[in-house]
Parts: sequence; C-alpha cells; structure tokens
Amino acid sequence: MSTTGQTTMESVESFRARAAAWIPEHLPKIGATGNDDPVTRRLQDQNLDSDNYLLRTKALQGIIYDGGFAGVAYPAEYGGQGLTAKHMHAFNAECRGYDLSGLGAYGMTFGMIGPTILEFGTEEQKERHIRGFLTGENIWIQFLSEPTGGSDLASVLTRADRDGDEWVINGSKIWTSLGETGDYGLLVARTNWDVPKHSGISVFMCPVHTPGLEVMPLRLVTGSTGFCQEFFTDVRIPADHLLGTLNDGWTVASRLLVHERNSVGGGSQYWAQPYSGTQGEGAMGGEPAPMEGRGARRDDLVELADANAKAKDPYTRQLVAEAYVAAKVGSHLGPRVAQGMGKGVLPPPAGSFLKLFNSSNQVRRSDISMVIAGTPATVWETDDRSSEGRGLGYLFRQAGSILSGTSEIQRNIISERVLGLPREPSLDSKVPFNQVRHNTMPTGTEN
Amino acid sequence: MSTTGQTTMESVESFRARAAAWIPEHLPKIGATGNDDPVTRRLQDQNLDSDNYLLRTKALQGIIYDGGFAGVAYPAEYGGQGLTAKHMHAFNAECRGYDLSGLGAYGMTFGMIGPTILEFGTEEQKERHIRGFLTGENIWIQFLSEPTGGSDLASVLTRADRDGDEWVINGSKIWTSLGETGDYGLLVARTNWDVPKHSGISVFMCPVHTPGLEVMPLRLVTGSTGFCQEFFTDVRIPADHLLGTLNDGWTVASRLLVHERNSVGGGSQYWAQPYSGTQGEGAMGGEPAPMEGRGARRDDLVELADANAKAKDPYTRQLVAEAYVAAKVGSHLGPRVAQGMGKGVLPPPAGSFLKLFNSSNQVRRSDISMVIAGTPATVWETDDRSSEGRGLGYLFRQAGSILSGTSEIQRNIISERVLGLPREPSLDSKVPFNQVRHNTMPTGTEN
Amino acid sequence: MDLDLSADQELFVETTRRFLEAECPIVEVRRLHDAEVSFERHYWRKGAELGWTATLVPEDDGGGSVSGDGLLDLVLVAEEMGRLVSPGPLVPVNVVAEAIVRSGSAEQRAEVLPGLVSGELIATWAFAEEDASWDAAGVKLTATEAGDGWVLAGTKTFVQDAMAADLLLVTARTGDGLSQFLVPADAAGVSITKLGSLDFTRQFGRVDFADVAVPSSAVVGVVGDAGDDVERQMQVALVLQNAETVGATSTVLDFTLEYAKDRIAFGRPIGSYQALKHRFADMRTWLEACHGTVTASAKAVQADADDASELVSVAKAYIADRCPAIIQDCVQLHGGIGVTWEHDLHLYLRRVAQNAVLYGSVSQHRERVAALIGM
Amino acid sequence: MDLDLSADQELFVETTRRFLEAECPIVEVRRLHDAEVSFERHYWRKGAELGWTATLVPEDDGGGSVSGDGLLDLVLVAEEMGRLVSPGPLVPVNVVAEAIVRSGSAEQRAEVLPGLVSGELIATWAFAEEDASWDAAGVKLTATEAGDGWVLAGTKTFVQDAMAADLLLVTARTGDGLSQFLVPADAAGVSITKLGSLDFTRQFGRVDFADVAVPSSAVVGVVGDAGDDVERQMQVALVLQNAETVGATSTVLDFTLEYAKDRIAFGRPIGSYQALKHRFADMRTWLEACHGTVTASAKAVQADADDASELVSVAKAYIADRCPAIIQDCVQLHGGIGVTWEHDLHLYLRRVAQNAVLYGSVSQHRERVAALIGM
Repeated sequence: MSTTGQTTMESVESFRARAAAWIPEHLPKIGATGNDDPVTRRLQDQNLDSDNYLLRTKALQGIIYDGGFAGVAYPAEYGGQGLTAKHMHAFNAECRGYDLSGLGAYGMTFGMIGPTILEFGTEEQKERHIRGFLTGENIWIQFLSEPTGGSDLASVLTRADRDGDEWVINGSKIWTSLGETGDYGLLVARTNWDVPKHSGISVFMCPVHTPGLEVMPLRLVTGSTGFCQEFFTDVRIPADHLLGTLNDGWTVASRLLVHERNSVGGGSQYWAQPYSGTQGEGAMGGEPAPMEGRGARRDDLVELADANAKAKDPYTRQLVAEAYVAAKVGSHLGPRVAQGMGKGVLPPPAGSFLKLFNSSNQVRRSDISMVIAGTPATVWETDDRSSEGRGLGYLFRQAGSILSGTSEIQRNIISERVLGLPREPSLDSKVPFNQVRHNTMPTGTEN
Repeated sequence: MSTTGQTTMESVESFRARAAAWIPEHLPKIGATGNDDPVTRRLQDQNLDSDNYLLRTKALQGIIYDGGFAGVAYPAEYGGQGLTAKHMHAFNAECRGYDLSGLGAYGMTFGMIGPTILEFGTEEQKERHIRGFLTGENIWIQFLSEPTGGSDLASVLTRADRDGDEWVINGSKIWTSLGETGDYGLLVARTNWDVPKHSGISVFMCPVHTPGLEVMPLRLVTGSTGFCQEFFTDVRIPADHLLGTLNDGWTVASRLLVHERNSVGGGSQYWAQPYSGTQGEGAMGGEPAPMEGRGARRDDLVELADANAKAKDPYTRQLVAEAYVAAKVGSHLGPRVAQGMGKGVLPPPAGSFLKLFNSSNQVRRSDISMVIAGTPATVWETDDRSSEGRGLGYLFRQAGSILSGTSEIQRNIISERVLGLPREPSLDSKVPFNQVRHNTMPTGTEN
Repeated sequence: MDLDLSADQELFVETTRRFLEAECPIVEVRRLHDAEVSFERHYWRKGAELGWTATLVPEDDGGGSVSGDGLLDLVLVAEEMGRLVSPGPLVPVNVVAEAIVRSGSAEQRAEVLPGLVSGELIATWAFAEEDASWDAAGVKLTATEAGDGWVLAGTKTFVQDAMAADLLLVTARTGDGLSQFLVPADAAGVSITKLGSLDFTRQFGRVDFADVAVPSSAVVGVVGDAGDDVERQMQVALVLQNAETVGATSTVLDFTLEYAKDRIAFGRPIGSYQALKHRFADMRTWLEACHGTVTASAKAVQADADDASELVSVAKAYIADRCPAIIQDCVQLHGGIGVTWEHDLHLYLRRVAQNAVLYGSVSQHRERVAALIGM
Repeated sequence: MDLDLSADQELFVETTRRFLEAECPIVEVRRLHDAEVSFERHYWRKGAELGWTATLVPEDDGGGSVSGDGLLDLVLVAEEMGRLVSPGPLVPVNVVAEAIVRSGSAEQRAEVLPGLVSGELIATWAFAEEDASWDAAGVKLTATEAGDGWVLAGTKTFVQDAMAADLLLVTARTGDGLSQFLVPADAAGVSITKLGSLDFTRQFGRVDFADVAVPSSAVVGVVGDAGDDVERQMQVALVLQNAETVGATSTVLDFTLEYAKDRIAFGRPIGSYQALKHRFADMRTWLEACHGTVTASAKAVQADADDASELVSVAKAYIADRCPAIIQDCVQLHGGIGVTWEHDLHLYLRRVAQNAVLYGSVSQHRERVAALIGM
C-alpha cells in the first residue's frame, strides 16, 4: 500500500504503548458507572447510553478517530493510520476490559465494504467515503440478496435504468443485516439485460435514507426480527455513485464476497472486532481468545440435563457428550483451517469447511436439546424463558445452514474447488439474461 | 392369455383340493425321515438328499411337473397349467409343511426369465425352453451386470460378433446369482457399436456349460462367495439363440427388469416361492406369512443386549428399540406399497421405496449391533461364530444398498419417476456408443 | 392415509376437507393466533356436525361412524386437520368420549356424551404432570376418599384446551392403582393457568387441584383399576396425533416439492439438482413408511389387538423421529424464506414438533417398545 | 497430519513412507494374511532403525526423537502406517516403552528399553478383560503379595500381539488400587490363546494367568498407585490409534475420490453427480476435523496438559464415529467392487472398525467425556 509522505512506520510496540496510554482516558470501561468512570460520565452527559445505542456507537468510533486509532491499516490519505493488521490487533488487545461491543456494527463497513471501495473507488469516492466511515458518521450495509435469487447471487432482478444524470432503481433486496442502522448501502443491480447474467450487473453506492427506499424489518419464524427487506421504487441515485465499471459489477461483488470471507474468517487486515466481554468462543485468527479453564463454563446441555434430573441417565450422557465432542472438535477445526490456508496447504475455499461443520453442529445440538428437554420445550410456563427459547431456537434451527451461503452452496464449493470434482453444468452463464429461466420478482410481500 | 383348446378353467378351490390330495403322496415333509415318510425314503433311495441338493431340487421340480402342478400360470401348450396366479398361490399354500425351500433356485427362471421368453421368444424357442425349465431340467441365470458397467446397465461392453451361423462372445459378466448352478444364461451383449448405447444391444440365450465360458466364484469381503464372475473368450452361440430382435435387446432387458421387480416385489403371476419353514418375514404379496405371535421370536438385538448384560442399559434400550421400530415399520411398508401399486395410487417405481428403506435399515442395524457388541465384534474367541459373523456382517454392511440396484439408483428412480423431478441430463443416450465416455474392460481380474 | 377406503369414507374425508378449506384456511389460523383464540366454538360445532366427535360413540349414545370402525374414520379427520394445521380439541374430546363409552357409568354417558357429540361440551384429559413422563408412574396427583366422595390434590399440566374445557377427565393415584374422575372445570379448588405453546394454534393449561371435592359419581371406571383405561386413552390419543402429524408432513413435502420444481437457481429448477432430488427421495420413502405405520397401528387399536400398545409406540417412535426431520429439511430446501414468519412452513413445524413430544417423545416410546419386546 | 511440521519432521515422515511403500505395500500385507503371520521381525527391526520405537525414550536410554516432542513425531509414523494398513506392534511397544520410561526402575529401563528401541524385544500391554470395559473398573486380575514377590491370577484378553510378545505389561488389581507388572511371556503359568481378528493384519491373544509368580522387581511404578500410569498409557495408545485411523481413512477418501473422477456412469464421471459430490464434501469436512482433533489431543498429551484426558476422549469419540462411516460410504461409492475381497477397501475398513473399539468405543469415550465435563 502506498504511504506517500510517511517516514518509517511506527513499531507495533510503540503503537501499543500509545494506545495503552490513550485508551483509559477516552474509552468507557465495561460495567463502569458515571460515578467511578469519567469517560462513562461524559457519555452519559451527552445521553449516549444504552437507550441511544446507535448514537453512542457512532460517538465512540468518532472518539477513536479523533484519537488517531481509527482504521489502523487504512491509508493515511483517507483518514486511516497507514499501519498494519498487527498494529490493529495490538490496539484491539489493549481494548480488553472496555465496552466497545457496539462497534460490531462497523464490521461489515470496515472489513468488507471499505476494502472494496479502496479497490474499485475513484479517488474522489475514496476521499469521501473512507473517511466518512472512519469518523463514525456512516455505517454501510449491503443490498445484495434478493427474494428471487436465493443462493444464485448473480441472478439479480433489481434494475438500474439510466435517466439523465441519474440511475433509477426498482426492485427488492432481502436478508440485509443492520438494515435499520445503515446510512449507505452497496447495491448490486442489473444494468444490461441483453448479456449473460454475470455481464450486466453494476454496483452502486446508495444512500439508505432516500425517497422511494422502504426498509422493513423481516419477521422471522421465532417472531423476532434481525434482518430487513427493502423495496426500491424509482429510487434515484446520482450517476457518480457507480462503484467500478458499468456492467462489470460482478467483479466488484465477487471481491466483496472475498473480503466477506476474510473478514468473517478473521483474516481481514482492515477489521477485527475489538475484544469485548461479550465476545464468544471460536473466533478465528486475530488475537486468540484466552483458553478457558476446565469447567470454567459448563456446557448448556449439561445444565439442561441437570435441570431435568437426567445427568446420570446413560442415554442423556451419550447425547450431551456427542454435542460437546462436536463443539470441541469444531473449536480445533477453525485454527487448523486458518493454518492450512495460511500455509497454502488448503485452498481459500476450504473456509467452507467451517461454515458447514459448525452449522451442522448447531442443527444436531438443537435436536439434542429438544430430546433432553422433552415436553416443556413445546409447552412452557410463561415465565420460563429458557424453555421458550429452546423451542423457538428449534424452529430457527436451519438458519445457520441457510443464511450467508447455504450448506448446499458450501458443499458445491468444497466438492468443486477443494476436491476438484466436475462443476455442475451451468445453463445460464452464457445466455443473455432475458432469455434465461429465472424467478420473477414478486409485486410485494404477502404481509 | 390364450388357452386354445381348453374348456372352462378349473376353479381355484377345485385345484386346491386336487393339490391337497396329491401333495402328501409326492412331496417330502419338513423334518421327515426315511422311516416315517415314504416320499422322503424314495428320495433318499435315489441319493437325493442334502448332499445332492441341486439334483434333489431338480428332481422335486420334475415330480411337480409330472404331477401337473408346475408352471401353474404358464400356458398349457408349453407345459404349464394354463391357470392363474390365484391357483398358484393356492398350490403354494397347500405346500406348507413340505420341504421345498430348494425351489428358490427356480425363482429367477420362473419369475423373470420365463416371462421374458414368453414375451419375446419365437414359437420354437418357447416350445423348447419353457418346458425345459418347467420339467426342472434347466435352471436359468442372468448375464447382465459387467465389471465396467455398475449401475449403468446399458453401457454393455461384452461383445457379440457374427461369424457365419454363430455369434462369438467376448467379455465379462459379474454379480451373477446362482452362477455355479445355472444351465442357461440370458446374456446381454453389444452387437452394434456405431449407434447410441441403448440401440446396439442384443439378448442371447447362452448355455452355461460351453467352451470358452469360465465361471468363477466371486470372493467377497467376508471371505465367502455367493456370486460369480464369468469370462467369455470366443464363446460361440448358434445364431438362433438370439432372443427378440437384433439390436433391440434393451427392450428385452428392460422387460426382464420389470419382471424382476414384479417377482421380487411379490407381484408376479408366474412365480411365488412355495411356503417353506425357512421363509423369512416381510415377503410381499402372495399368501401372507402368518402373523407371528408376540414374543414368538425375539429380536436378535435383544438377545445380543442380554448376552452383553446391557438389556437394562437405557442407551442400549434406545438403540435396540430404534432398530426394532424401523424393522416393524418396514414390515408394514411392504404391504402398503403393494396395495398402493395394486390400486394404482402408487406408480410401479414406488417399489424402490422398499429396497431403499430396507437396505438403509440393514445399515443402521449393523451399526447398532456393533455398538452393543463392542470389542468382541472385532476380536473374538475362535469358537465364537456369532461375534465373527457380526464383524464380517459389518464389512458387508453396504451390500444391500449396492447389489440389485444401488440406493443411488433407487433415489433417482423415486425422485424422477415417482416425484416427477427433472431427470439427470444424459450425456450418452443420443451419441454412438463408440464415441461415448465409458469405462474400459479390464483384461482380467487382479486375483 | 389408508389406501383401502370405502366410498363412504372417501366422502367423509372429502366433506371434512372442503369444510376446513372453506372455514379454516391458514389465514384464519393466523388470525386466531393474532386474536389469541385457540378455536372458535361455532367452528367446532360445525366440525361436530360433520362427525368429528361422533365416531367413537355408539349410535345408541347419539354417535356413529361411517365405516363402523370409528377410530379408522377419525384417523381420516386427524390427517385432514394436519394438512391445514387446523385448530380444535380433536384429540382431547375424542379421548374423553372414548373413555366414557368404555368405562363411564350410565349417568355419565347420558350427561356427557350428547354434549361432546354435538360439540357443545368440551372435555379434555388431564394426565401428565410436571415430570412429563406421560406414564402411569408419573401420576402423583392423589384422590383420597372422603365421606361420600373424593378429594383431589395435586397438579396436572400440559393439558390441551384446559381453558376452553367444561369438563376434565383427571387421572389420579389412589394407593397403588390409578383412578379416573370427571371434574367440572369450574369446580371449587380447580385453578387453571395458561401456558406458552410452541404451536400457537393450540392452548394449554396447568391445572392445580387444591383439595377439590368430587362426589363418587365422578369416578370413571373402577377405582384403583384404571390402568387399562389409561393405556387405551393413550393409544387413541397417539393414533390421532400420529395421523395428524403425517397429514401435516405430507402437505409440507408436497408444497416443498412444488417449490423445488418452480424455483430457479443458476438457470434451472432447484429440484433438478441431484443432491436435492436424493433428499426428496429419502423423505418420500420415509413418509410412505409413516403412512404405513399409522394405518397398521390404527387397525390394531381399532381391533383392540394384543400388539396395539406396541404398534402405537412403534408408530410414534418412528413418526416423531422422521416427520420433524422431514419438515426441517423442507425448511432448508426453501432457503431463507423458510425461516420467515410470512411463510406457512413454521406453522407446520410448530404443530409437528409439539406432537413429537406430547403423549411421549421418541425416546419415551422407544423405552416403551424396549419394555414390550422383553428388555 | 499436523500442518506445522519442521523440516526434520518432514524428512522423518518421508523416510517412513518410503520404507513402507517399498517394504510393506498392500500386496505384502495380503501375503502376511495368507501366511498367517502378524508381522515379520526383520521388518519391525528396520522400522525401529527408522525411529518408530525410540521417540518416547530419552536419549540417555538409547532413544530420541527428531523434534524433541516424541509423541508428536510418533503420530506421524502412526498416520503413515494407517495409510498402508501396515502391520507391527507400534501401539503396544510404544505404550510399554513410555510406561517404563515414566515409572520403571533403573533395572527395568536398562533391561527393557534397549531391546524395545532396537526392535529386538517385543512388549505388549495386557489391560482389558472379558468385559471389554477398557477402564480401571474392568481390571479384575489380582496380584497378591507372596513372600518376596507377587502372584498374578486372572485373565487378560484383546491383547495385541500377545503371541509375538516377549514381555507383557500387566495391569492388576491390588486391593483398592491398581499395580503394574512386567511379566515374561514365557513365565510359568502364563498361557496365551490366539483369538480371531477382524483386522487380519493384526493378531490378538487371550492371556491366562494361572497363579503366575513374579519377583518384586517386576513391579512397574508404585504398588497400588498405578492409576495415573494407566491413564497415561491409555492416552498414548489412543493418540497413536487415532492418528492411524485418520491416516487410513484419508487414504481411502483419496482413492475413492480418484475413482469417482475416473469411473463413468451414463457417459460422465460418477464424481460429477451432485448427490455424490455433496457426500464427498461432507466427508472431506469431517476428515479435516479429524485431523484437527488428532493434533490438538496429541499436543495436549505431549504437554501432559490438564485437559489431555478430555481431548483424547473427544478425539476418539469423534474419529471412531466418523471414520468408519466415511469408509463405509466409500464402499457404497465404489459399488459392487467395494464389497469384493479383491479390492483393498476392506483392509482399511477392518483396521478402522477395529480401532474404533479397541481402547474403548465411541459410547465408552462419550461416557468418559460426560464424566469429565461434570455430569
């Protein structure tokens, strides 16, 4: 990366020391109150508490930017620090004990969309948008999946039609994470219908709060939400919001997916979640999570078996151990795959091992918990949130095997790109898209 | 069926009465000795005992033929009785208590090959060959599968080349049941290589004991045999041994497979195994096997659990019950599928449900028996045949899911022909066979 | 569904199906949920007119069935109700009706059966307790003789339609044996608490009995000897439940198959992908096996055959294992839409997952089978 | 295989692989079977020269390992031996060597280790008894103090290479505790009976001890306090066994994959059928997980970490569940040829199926895990 105008790079240790000195003065401690922590008091004074979680998160990112620690590996000319992933991990490690869990909202922005803009953006776009998120002002999201598309991401039906200096967008996107939080969305739309499907797609930078764009929370089987669906009705975007080359958007989108894989897999140089008390086990790469002491946290299923007085039942013991074994094996698979890819022994698509393995484990674990819980997982005392959660969790059992790439797609990837088995015959990649069989866009949801 | 020259057909009850009168005088009782049963003594006097099982079987069929009860539904002009399946089942039911289990060797002959000869044979061929097996003289087998063909039965590489008044056969067949017992084989061979694969096949009636035809028992993973492989080296067959039209053998072979399905499924009008004491549960159609009293025979796995002092172990109980449940459900699936096909609610390919279901049960049951048995299923006292059998059975676990149509083929059949899902694209059915990718015939076995 | 139906039975099925499609389509089921209503009384009375509550009751008592085999007829209704995840106390009312027919006094028959048959009266069976063992050993609620009557003390739970019920058939412990009592839901000392339910087309209650006094005329059958009655009630409940589960699963597999034929990915229907085709083939095979075991077990219970207990548990252990698995794979085959509220899949999954554990789970029925086959 | 090997380790693997491919290819394994020979002594001595018996023995005792982490080096050998279903007492000899190094007396070290390291001496561990529980509770054979020594009475079975062994490490019960003894295989009162074995590249024996007298110098470690030694021996055995199983399974999956790419059905390679592709993808994923858990558990045992017991049982419970399943599906993918004697598949299946139960089965190790996680 070019670091024009910089002198020699600051060492990781020097950077770490600066961070260690700065953090206690500027970031809120976990569990602190306004009485014992001036930073927390300052945030409270500005009403930046859990009731204003999004504003608080943006303010925290702003503080980090002002302190000179935002976008550690982003180029300095766009507001970053021009340093390396090692520096970033050092900063994050120093953040242990501080309440930055809200910054997860920037994960997609920093880890996936930022790098894509760096790669494909014009100088002007980079100037504007990279700094725009490093300061905390804009959270970015992706307008990628469509209700008609499913696993076939290139079968985009959302259309962008040129009208003077603007593009007019019509269509629908779905499964958008942070749909109600985002300020800008990276939008994939079809701009040419007379060429094969991968050749008529373009990518736009689309403001979320704009006329004609309706963002609706998507209600899930559990009754709760967590993703959004968007409806675009004659949404107008300035022509200069095109990212990359017109009709070459599949290239842009493919790189976006690579950055997604890196970021989710822990291999992004641009983003890693600062350590926080709420972070789960099994994160790959970055700073390793501390080894949990034996018995430090008991497996949920052990608790469940205890609560049901089944901990001594041999059948229950087999089931709990099976789930525990699978989880433990999974916790060793992550580092192994990361190591294999790092050493070039495993190709990048081997990342699909993890998604497939862990989502299968989720399925089996949900089943086992239902077996142990029995009737109360489907009929519960109204104050028994744990049983209710178990039952609803069972309804949502497949989500991990569907969202962000179905298990079927993972199996295709592994068999074709890791094992070298013949690819599925593609019936649509060489034919003009308007002659291809595809699903038709619904006129609206059936809600 | 034409019954030229016959007057009105004998009623089932009259036929049954005749059979009931004839049988005790002519057929050997189960468990009888020469001292208490004259029929058994007669057979012993001719050395037709278990040491000469094949000769005894042929002699028994001869006795039935001479008695006028052979080939009940076969046309009278070829030596049959010109009656119906109902008559056949009546005769078989009357045979209860008599030792006719050896007649199973004629199942393929009567149920599959006979009907095919009836359909495609010339008058002369029918005259000669139908009577030839009704009298017990000839047992027929199928030369169908090839080492190179697997599930793709039409990719026949065994060749038949015309030379004057003869066909010259070269190639190999495998997985032949009764290979060492058969007198004639129905042989599928390629007679034209310049047309698509289904269009260049012919079917021949091939004597088994003929120069150049080597029948070798096939050694299985268990160390035992049970099937044969045959090697054809310039085997010469008279031209008039062609069955059906030259190059239209796929039609003949397809009908053969239909008759196989009917016969195995219990729906053949030409063949049902006479009731014998050794017959297992779960036979479909024909006379229903008597309902077993509760607890009449305990599940093998219950015995195994008892023997391992695990009958009170909750985990073992779950496993045994799982296997028992699957077997019991399977025993109800057979009659249901037969009924559904009989009523036209299920299409004939629904027969694949049974093969798929029962072979999957076998796999799971083998696994469960290994779990319960533990170490002794892999290291045993040399006189412990039961443990040895369990271990070897595990090695052979997949056989039921492979032989006579793999589970993969059953799943194709069900998904395409029962559920109407799109067929797999066929890359070879429209192209001359010599231009198609196929496996190459090995020069011999690697033994 | 049994493949050997009489013309009368086919008409019976057809009538029920048309009624449900017209009066209680899925949008209506969703409306009931939003309104927190378990089922509408007028809907239930109409169902009763169609025969849903009459088939286990002799004609002399105002009942009657189309085939003479009342349970086999009722299986057809249960399967149809599964197809549309229909609401209503089919299992509870029929279990109680059958119990009264079998062991009720003349007074009980006269007082209770007409109302159940007409659909005016709702009754339910209060059997399971907190340990959810669904067996005789789990019955801890006590009935103690007191003067001319009995006093019930204890707690029943997982009681379907307890809030809607007029009458409760309560299984109680009397010394070493079990006894059953018919208790009005508004009897003094009875209090009913609504529970949460995964299947929101149904409502369940916990029923606390604080020294509830009932007269001796409330006893159903013989005091201390209700074991066989309870077993029979369990069999009837399971046969109907299994049929309903299979009906629901069959519908899901059907519409998923249609979806797979229509839905395009990479230029061709997803149903053309062999990996999916093979899963459909397995599921279709299992479903046929489910139908077979429902029919076999229903016939055994209808005939009161020696192996009825075993076949009912075999059916439950198989169906409650396979059917939820089939529906979950159908969710997977639908992709994202399959985990949204908007799609009907979850209504079926809720029903089938709940049926899988009510009246005993897979592992509980495997355990029962193990005991029955001599382990 | 661990992905983080040193250059020395890679050379070590390569040497072993080349030796096995040259000296003991599968045809040789089949020849041994026909000749009813478990392994040839000269083959074993050559293996010993390559380091197969030295890595757990300190340099002072004549051993040594390439990396300093002897068990991790030995895992590499075990995996290679799995790849060719190689014969030889790798597990028994190394378990005994490790036990002597850990708890043997100076005399025992001097007398036994040089022979084990050179391959001249064969030792095996006699642990399991008829109940095949593979745990301390299953040890019923008694050692009773008598004069200056001990008398052993009882029966050990499932003892690998008992017939070939010169020395037996016998785990015995002494009161409440366990004690271990080194017993010459030809000691008076020891009789060895050959057993049948699913894996015919191995031989096993039952060993009867009819009041076998041994001197006190035969005690290994502390009388009555051998529990930790036994646990450690079990860990070493399991790590090596698991590595071998994964090596064998990896080979089978590799050649099955090649077969699927070459074998044509209906005009295209069977590996182009999606249903098969997806099964390969699952199997490949499980296999990677198997490698990961072997490495993690081996490192824990090497480091004598607190969670070594748990990780070893986790690995065994996972590997012994998945690997036989993978090989059986490879049999299925091969079709008919996969169930013939002629094909090598069954040699691997025999090895892996046997490893799945020796030193404890899936269910036994799940039970161990359950206990370790506080159930």
